[in-house]
Amino acid sequence: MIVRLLAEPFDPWQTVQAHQREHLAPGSYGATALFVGTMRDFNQGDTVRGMTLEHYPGMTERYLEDISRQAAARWDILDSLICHRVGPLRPDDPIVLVAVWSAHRAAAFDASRWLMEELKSRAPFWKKEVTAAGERWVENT
Amino acid sequence: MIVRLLAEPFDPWQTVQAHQREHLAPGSYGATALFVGTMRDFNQGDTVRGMTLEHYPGMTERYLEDISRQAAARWDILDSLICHRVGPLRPDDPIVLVAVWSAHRAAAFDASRWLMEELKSRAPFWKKEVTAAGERWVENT
Amino acid sequence: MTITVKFFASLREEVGMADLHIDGECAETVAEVWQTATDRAMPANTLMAVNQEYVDAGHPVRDGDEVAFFPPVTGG
Amino acid sequence: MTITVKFFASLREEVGMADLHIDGECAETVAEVWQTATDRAMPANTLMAVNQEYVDAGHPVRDGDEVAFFPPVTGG
Repeated sequence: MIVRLLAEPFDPWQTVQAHQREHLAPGSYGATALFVGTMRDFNQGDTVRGMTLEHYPGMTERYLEDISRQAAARWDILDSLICHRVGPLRPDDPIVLVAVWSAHRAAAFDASRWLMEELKSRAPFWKKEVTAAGERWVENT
Repeated sequence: MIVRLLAEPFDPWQTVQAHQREHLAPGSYGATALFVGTMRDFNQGDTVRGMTLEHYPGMTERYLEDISRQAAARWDILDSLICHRVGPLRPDDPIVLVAVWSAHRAAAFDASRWLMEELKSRAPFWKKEVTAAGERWVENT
Repeated sequence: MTITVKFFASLREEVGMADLHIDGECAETVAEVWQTATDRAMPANTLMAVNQEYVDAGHPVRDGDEVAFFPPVTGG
Repeated sequence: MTITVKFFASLREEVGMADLHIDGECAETVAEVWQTATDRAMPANTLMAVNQEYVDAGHPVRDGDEVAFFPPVTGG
């Protein structure tokens, strides 16, 4: 059960592969459900050139660790991984990775989606986009 | 929208990465939802040494292409990828990969899960396990 | 013309045949294809396809069709 | 002892401060921390945390607490 905030671009596929090799026993998991959120170059009708992700250092980690523990208590899962970018991003950069490993698929699907919904609604991150018209805070939709 | 049956072991993370690079425009997708099914070394109380995946050549591809088209019609997704092993497998070998790309997360989550449930319930694949007691067909649970 | 009949997985082992051909005159429905091709009762959970599309036992068959019988699937 | 007050994102820009300290005697609730720290009304959708846990505006505060105000979150 690992939570990481990353100040630099990361490769979600290499990250998952490395985590799996390091933390999961071969043959123990039958299901891996994964979500990757990626920065789009288009939002609310405008071309987006870049983005800055602000967060609340300390509370962010606590919150993500808290929901990871809740997921492990609620579903029969073997492990989870949450990685989230902070700082400046460019279009096509991965923003978030949520991965869940379990013996059977239902727990992995349910837990990964629940983690993403909790993260989107309550984890203290804020996006500021750069468009041709200047900077703007992204509204929660 | 691609469907592949694979007779040899494959790396799901490299496969997704390569597909994304080849088929998705950078900056166009905000969400990637992925499921990987992996062969476990334990099932129904027994250690499993190996497995053979039989399928119905022709119908399998048709069925998987059909559900891929249905998913694309039902959800606002940009692309999907289904890879499935056939033939002999060993514990820890990936069996299936389902990936869906979309602008926003709900469509990717919904479509990937629906594809997996359809695949599990109707795609003409059959698993035969090798245990210490011999070979046995896996029962649909 | 003939009808091609295929069996898969545990059903293939039970009937002892992977595929065979029967005379198109001998069967008007999928259920009749089973009766013509095998000497046993069809297991209750058998799945059936004509030309690689799922059908019910009452589905009509025609000369040249490919008819398949198989147990519940276990992929993924 | 003092209370540490933090503002994030658009709220940080609106109040013009990232963080400050107020006298622990000046506020008994999170709402009173806001009143002491700023000269404006709290936006309706403001989220609040005490010691990095979500709370409501009526939550009591004590000397040494870290109190944070921020807009709806937009991560992920």
